[in-house]
Amino acid sequence: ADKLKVGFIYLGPIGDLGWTYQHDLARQALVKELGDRIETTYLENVSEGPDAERSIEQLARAGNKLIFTTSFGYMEPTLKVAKKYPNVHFEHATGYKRDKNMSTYSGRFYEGRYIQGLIAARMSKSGVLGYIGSFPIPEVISGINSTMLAAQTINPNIKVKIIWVNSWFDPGKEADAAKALIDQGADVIMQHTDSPAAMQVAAERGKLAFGQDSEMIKFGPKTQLTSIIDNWAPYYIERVRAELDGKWASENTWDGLKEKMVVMAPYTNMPDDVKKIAEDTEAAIKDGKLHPFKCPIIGQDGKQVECKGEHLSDDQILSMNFYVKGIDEAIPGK
Amino acid sequence: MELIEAILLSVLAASTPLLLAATGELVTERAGVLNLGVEGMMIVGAACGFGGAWLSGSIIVGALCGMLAGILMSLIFALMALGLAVNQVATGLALTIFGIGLSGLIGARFVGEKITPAPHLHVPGLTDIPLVGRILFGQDAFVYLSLVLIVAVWYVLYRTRPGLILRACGDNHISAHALGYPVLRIRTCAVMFGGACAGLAGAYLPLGYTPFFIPGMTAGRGWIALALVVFASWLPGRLVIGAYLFGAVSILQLHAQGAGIGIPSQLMSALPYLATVIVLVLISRARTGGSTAPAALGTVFVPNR
Amino acid sequence: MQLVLEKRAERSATIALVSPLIAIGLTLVTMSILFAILGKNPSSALGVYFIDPLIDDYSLQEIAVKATPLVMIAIGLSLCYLANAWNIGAEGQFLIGAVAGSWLAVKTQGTDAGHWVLPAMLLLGALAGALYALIPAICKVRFGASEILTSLMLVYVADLLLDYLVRGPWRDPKGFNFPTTAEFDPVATVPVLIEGGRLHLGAIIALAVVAAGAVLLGRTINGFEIRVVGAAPRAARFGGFNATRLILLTFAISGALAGLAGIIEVAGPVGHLQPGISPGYGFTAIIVAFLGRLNPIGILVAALFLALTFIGGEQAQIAMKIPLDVTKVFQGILLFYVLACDSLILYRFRLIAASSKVQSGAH
Amino acid sequence: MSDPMPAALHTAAAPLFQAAGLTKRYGTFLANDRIDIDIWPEQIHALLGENGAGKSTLVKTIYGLIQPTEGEMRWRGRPMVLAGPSEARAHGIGMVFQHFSLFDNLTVAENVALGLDGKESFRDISARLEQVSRTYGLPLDPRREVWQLSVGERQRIEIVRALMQNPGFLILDEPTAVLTPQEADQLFTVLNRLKAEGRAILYISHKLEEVKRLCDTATILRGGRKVATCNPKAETAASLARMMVGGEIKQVRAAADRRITVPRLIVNDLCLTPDDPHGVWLEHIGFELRGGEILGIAGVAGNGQDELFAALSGERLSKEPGTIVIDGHAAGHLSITQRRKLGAAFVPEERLGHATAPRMRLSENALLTGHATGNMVRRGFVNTAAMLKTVDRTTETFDVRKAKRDPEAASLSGGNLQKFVVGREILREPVVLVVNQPTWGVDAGAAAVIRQALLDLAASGAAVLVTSQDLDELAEITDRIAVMFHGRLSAPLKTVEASRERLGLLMGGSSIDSTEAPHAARA
Ligand SMILES: Nc1ncnc2c1ncn2[C@@H]1O[C@H](COP(=O)(O)OP(=O)(O)OP(=O)(O)O)[C@@H](O)[C@H]1O
Ligand SMILES: Nc1ncnc2c1ncn2[C@@H]1O[C@H](COP(=O)(O)OP(=O)(O)OP(=O)(O)O)[C@@H](O)[C@H]1O
Ligand SMILES: [Mg+2]
Ligand SMILES: [Mg+2]
Repeated sequence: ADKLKVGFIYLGPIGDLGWTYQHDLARQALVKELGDRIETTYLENVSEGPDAERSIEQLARAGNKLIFTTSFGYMEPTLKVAKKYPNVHFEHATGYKRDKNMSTYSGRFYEGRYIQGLIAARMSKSGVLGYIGSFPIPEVISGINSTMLAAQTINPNIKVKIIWVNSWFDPGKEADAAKALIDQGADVIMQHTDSPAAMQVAAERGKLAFGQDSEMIKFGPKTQLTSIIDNWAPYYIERVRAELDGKWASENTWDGLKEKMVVMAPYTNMPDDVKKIAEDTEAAIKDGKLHPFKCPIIGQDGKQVECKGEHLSDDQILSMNFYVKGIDEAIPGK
Repeated sequence: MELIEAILLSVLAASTPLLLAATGELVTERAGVLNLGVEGMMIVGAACGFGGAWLSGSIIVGALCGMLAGILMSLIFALMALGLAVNQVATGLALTIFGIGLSGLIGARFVGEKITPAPHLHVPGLTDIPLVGRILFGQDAFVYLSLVLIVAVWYVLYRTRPGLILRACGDNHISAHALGYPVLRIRTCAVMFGGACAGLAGAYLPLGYTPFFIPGMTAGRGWIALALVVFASWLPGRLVIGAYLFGAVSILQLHAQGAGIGIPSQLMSALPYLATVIVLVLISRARTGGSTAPAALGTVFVPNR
Repeated sequence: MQLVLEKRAERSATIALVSPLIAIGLTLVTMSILFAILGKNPSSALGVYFIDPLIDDYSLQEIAVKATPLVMIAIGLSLCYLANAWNIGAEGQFLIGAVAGSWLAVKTQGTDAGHWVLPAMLLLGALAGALYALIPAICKVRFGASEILTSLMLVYVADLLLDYLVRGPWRDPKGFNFPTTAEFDPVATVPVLIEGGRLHLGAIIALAVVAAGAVLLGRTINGFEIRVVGAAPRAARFGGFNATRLILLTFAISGALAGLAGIIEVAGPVGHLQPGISPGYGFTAIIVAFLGRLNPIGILVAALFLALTFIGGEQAQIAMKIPLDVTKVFQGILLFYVLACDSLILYRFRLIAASSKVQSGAH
Repeated sequence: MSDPMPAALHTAAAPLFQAAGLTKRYGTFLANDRIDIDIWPEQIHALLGENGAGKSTLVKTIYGLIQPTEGEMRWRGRPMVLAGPSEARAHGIGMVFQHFSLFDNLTVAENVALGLDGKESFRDISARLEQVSRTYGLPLDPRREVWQLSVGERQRIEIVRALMQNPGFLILDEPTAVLTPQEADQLFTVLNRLKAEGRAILYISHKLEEVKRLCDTATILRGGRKVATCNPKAETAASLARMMVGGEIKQVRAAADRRITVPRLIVNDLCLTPDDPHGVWLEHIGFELRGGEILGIAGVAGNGQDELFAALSGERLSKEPGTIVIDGHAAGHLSITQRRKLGAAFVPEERLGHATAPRMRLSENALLTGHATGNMVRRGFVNTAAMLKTVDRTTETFDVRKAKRDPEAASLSGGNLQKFVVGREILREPVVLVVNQPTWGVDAGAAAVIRQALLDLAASGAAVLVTSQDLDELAEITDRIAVMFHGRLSAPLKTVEASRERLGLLMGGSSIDSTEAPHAARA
């Protein structure tokens, strides 16, 4: 029988060592697992503008039956193409619009950030954390909040300094930002940008840091505490299997540590007691015993954030646009 | 105090690739050639520089590979713009497109690899002097090289005969030709020097700044280098000031954010560019007695034999 | 023996016709070698690049969609370049046009505003592009600041402004705080020409711009003015043409066209304002302008041709797994060849005997 | 092979330099055709010929700057092949170029250093520069940048630079074109001294009287060929000219009864600061020019003629409308287009790049000045047919020779392009024509056509202002002559009363004070 064709649309070059790199690793894992039954194709460096719709449609026209579009900006184009090709199934990462033949999927990265916050607060001597932000979108903001909520359980006076570099990807600037944060007293660097530049700087300065998207221990063997790894492979394999078995259905997947879509790299460069806390927390989150955004949550303005259940709802997390108490700065553009 | 020292250290490093590339372009433009392909030469220099260092395990080999790559790229430009008298603006832009693609092809196999970055100088005693020690005696070789290079360029341009001839070619190629100077050959050398500097500047990024290669890692620094040359009115001394000023603005905006100054980060990120425009206007305005640009800059020369 | 260039007494009309063909021929040969090195079958690779997109309605439409903004921007740029005004910042003018037009779309969203919205948006986009382009032009004529650099710097500024707006004030309230405006209302959207396709009204506007450009340059005194100011500034002053005014004018026109292209792109194929609305159109258009030899019809052909390499490049990625970087290298090489061959319109090659060393001793 | 020259004319035993069958071909065009020439030490050898005869080509070949297609050069009897000027300099050949080969933004000393090949230090060069310029009486300030200097001073740099090489053989290509008669005399003193020192000199000039005075031998080129070698002292200017042109030169006929009518062009106390630092200040210029009259402006180049042209044409505007009055309308503030609409027409000095756009067609160049009036432009659209018709009429009326109907301006020869440029304006039937150097670089035949056209235009009632460095030309066609010096204009003299000596003194700057301003103010 003909092989199932599976297509991917990538935002960056596959060599960005970050977001796109991680998606492509998953694609390779997919080929390894199901290579005899499927054939994969990808288009890289597809900008989120007017070209996206064409690129997606090109994949559909080339006979791909399942297409993964791996950036938020592809949401509208994916939706448009999905309407035109009802027999093709689409999977859009990090978005919120779905259709009969279009699923969405994303990772609960904030869970990993919570663990990082605990580690950071324990490991920081200065009590100042450095955070490199890409763009102030909800995913990044919820990451910052989650980190701070965790850190405050260890050290109520912990401070975080945030620098926005307005880019997912500019190694030079990320390195400069890391230097600036360290120079301003931060001794643990965390980042929500894609390159290992910050890790590298922290290593050079003898500070500690967390990796992002992928395992970056190579760039800081004595520096990396852990890394939040975007682990798309299990999901991709599962979805392709479902497609092969004719069981694909439109879904909204938002998986975290439990489902292994978010994976913590080994806990390194820390004392055993800290490692234990991290592992215990990871287990607790996996078991559902701990939710990073457990109510009550106090906002930056000192008011309690509206909360219907035990913890903030998924929608609230997905559209988060406030800082929790303890962060001094304002969200850019707010 | 320590913070000031730290900021100065970051500024030194951030300015170095700009200064290196701009030095090369200054010489190129002084000879009367406008090569807008700096970004393309830099990115290929970055890919080849990293590749060389990774394969050989030596930073020096890497730097040489970067320079060589820059020179080869600049020779394409020389062939087109000098040999075939093609419009220099168009050729430079084409070189950038070509370079971005080529660096991706070359760099593909080095992605995800890592090298040991260029070591920083450490002179016991001197480097430990508070405040100035690390600034003066604690940098990597590229930083010193960039400064030595610009001083050397100043010396050659203004104190030696080859420098005089080079400036003469940039001022009036017809006269230079009439006196028997091989204008095209001299310009080719200047373009190659520009290529070597751009290649070295590109190589500095993966060798000294962030010791890994990623496609597109020059992120527009070649364009900034071009702007700096005009900013400096083609004078080496001002070029140093310009490069460090630009480096300082880009680093200070990060510090300002870290310190929690509540200005939109986009405005902060735009500051270096806005500053460049404003300073360009101020400098152009303050200039008396016409432009200081090399009179033959960007014009085609076909010798008559 | 040595090969040197020699100026022709007059530009060669024959070479002007055949040089693009020679250039394409040379590109094909070079690319065949490159494909062979990469282990791909050259003839099928070239087929995917050049032939496949042309024998399929869908791809043809997509070529037109891709070429539309390129044509509009490049026509404007060609006017600048002909007049010796170096606008490198069309990308920024494109973005500002998109922002300004979108402002109206955002403000009227959900109201029962009528069909005036789209025309008003296009007008705003063009106006904003023109004003933004006038900044470097004014810096040039008032202070003598190099327009190449100021216009380029303003690209980054426009990019960040757009970013600020879609992440801040103009963010879609129902969009989970993602950096995008809501989808524009139908009255604020550029209509498509063929149901189900992506070809939109912008393509017609682009054709109109080409026609207007051709008439302007070929038939009107203003077009002559632009050409003569660029070709011989001193003669132009003698002719009574004012170069300063013309720098402002051509910058404004090219800014307006770039801005118009920007808002059409946003209100057409994209449908909302978001970061990354331009995959470098403003820069690619510079290449298009030169490939088209700064001639409107030439620009139309060049834009379609370059669009073909983009579409073909994508199909080559899909069908033959040829990396995107190869497409870029390919575009660079093509450009080199076209520019080099065009040089033969003005110059000819001559083989000269290399002069031997001095035979007599010094006196 | 060597010239049949009377042995008595030279004292040395053998020629210093010889060229045999020297040929330079550009495409199919022969710029130099089998030229033989012998240069002897202690002699000043003139090279004469019309514009385009191939003089500069020949000396550039001798200087190694261009490679001969065929032929041989000998130096002290031995074959010499030059790969470039520095090799020529190494032999002791020095050159002063027709068009300056200077660098505007470099200092005098740097310019001189660039012309020397040795390993001399910059300080030594500066010192020697001062010494040489003192020895020969050619004062220069080594530290000034060239753009700040006058044309005369620039010529001095060229000469001093050549002298500093201590050449055995010095070539000067039209060195006196930009000098006042007094400056020229000083140069002749230097040249005679060099000759006495035993050096050979090859001297190119269009000024035949000067050649007769200075030179020992003359070689005459016509159409790239050598037509004669003679002793200029034994010839008359007319006989030399005949050899150059190859026949009698047609005499220009003035119309019998030109009627002087109303004032057409009035200039009142015109003062103008130049907008570039290299320019000349115009100071209190005033004159009145009537219909039917031709006024000549004499003067050495660079004394404000270009600035005056720019002010008259409207390329530079003056703030006072009344400073320039065209056909009764105050026009000082009007643009060149508006002045053309008042009936004025202009012909600048520089044919390529100023009067025409070189790479544009003749029809487009017709539009360049024709768009203001006439039927070439209607509602913003250009009328190609009307443009072509202008080209055809100009071609016919002024005998413009070209390869096809509508070629690019740059492809025309200088004389033919000049005929087109002048014809294009005359066909617009102007009431005022301002023309700068109408026959500069134009051969005698074309020059006659142009001068005749100017006379005929005046006869038809127009006022004509002619600026020229060529006193003979002014004597031939003008009614009155004024002299321009350092941005000031002398009171006009009646041409019939203006002696060469008087004009020469004025050109050198003596006694320019009274201008016509008070008289013009009355008008
Ligand atoms: N003026 C000249 N005329 C002819 N040949 C020359 C001249 N100058 C140099 N050459 C020879 O031309 C060859 C190529 O020189 P090259 O290409 O560097 O010259 P170029 O820079 O084009 O010359 P120029 O600027 O002097 O015209 C060399 O062998 C050189 O000896
Ligand atoms: N590079 C070239 N290509 C083609 N023709 C040329 C070239 N250089 C010179 N010529 C032609 O050769 C002829 C001789 O020119 P040359 O400059 O030697 O004249 P000349 O006698 O010095 O004239 P003038 O008195 O104007 O200085 C002219 O017709 C000129 O147009
Ligand atoms: Mg040479
Ligand atoms: Mg000459």
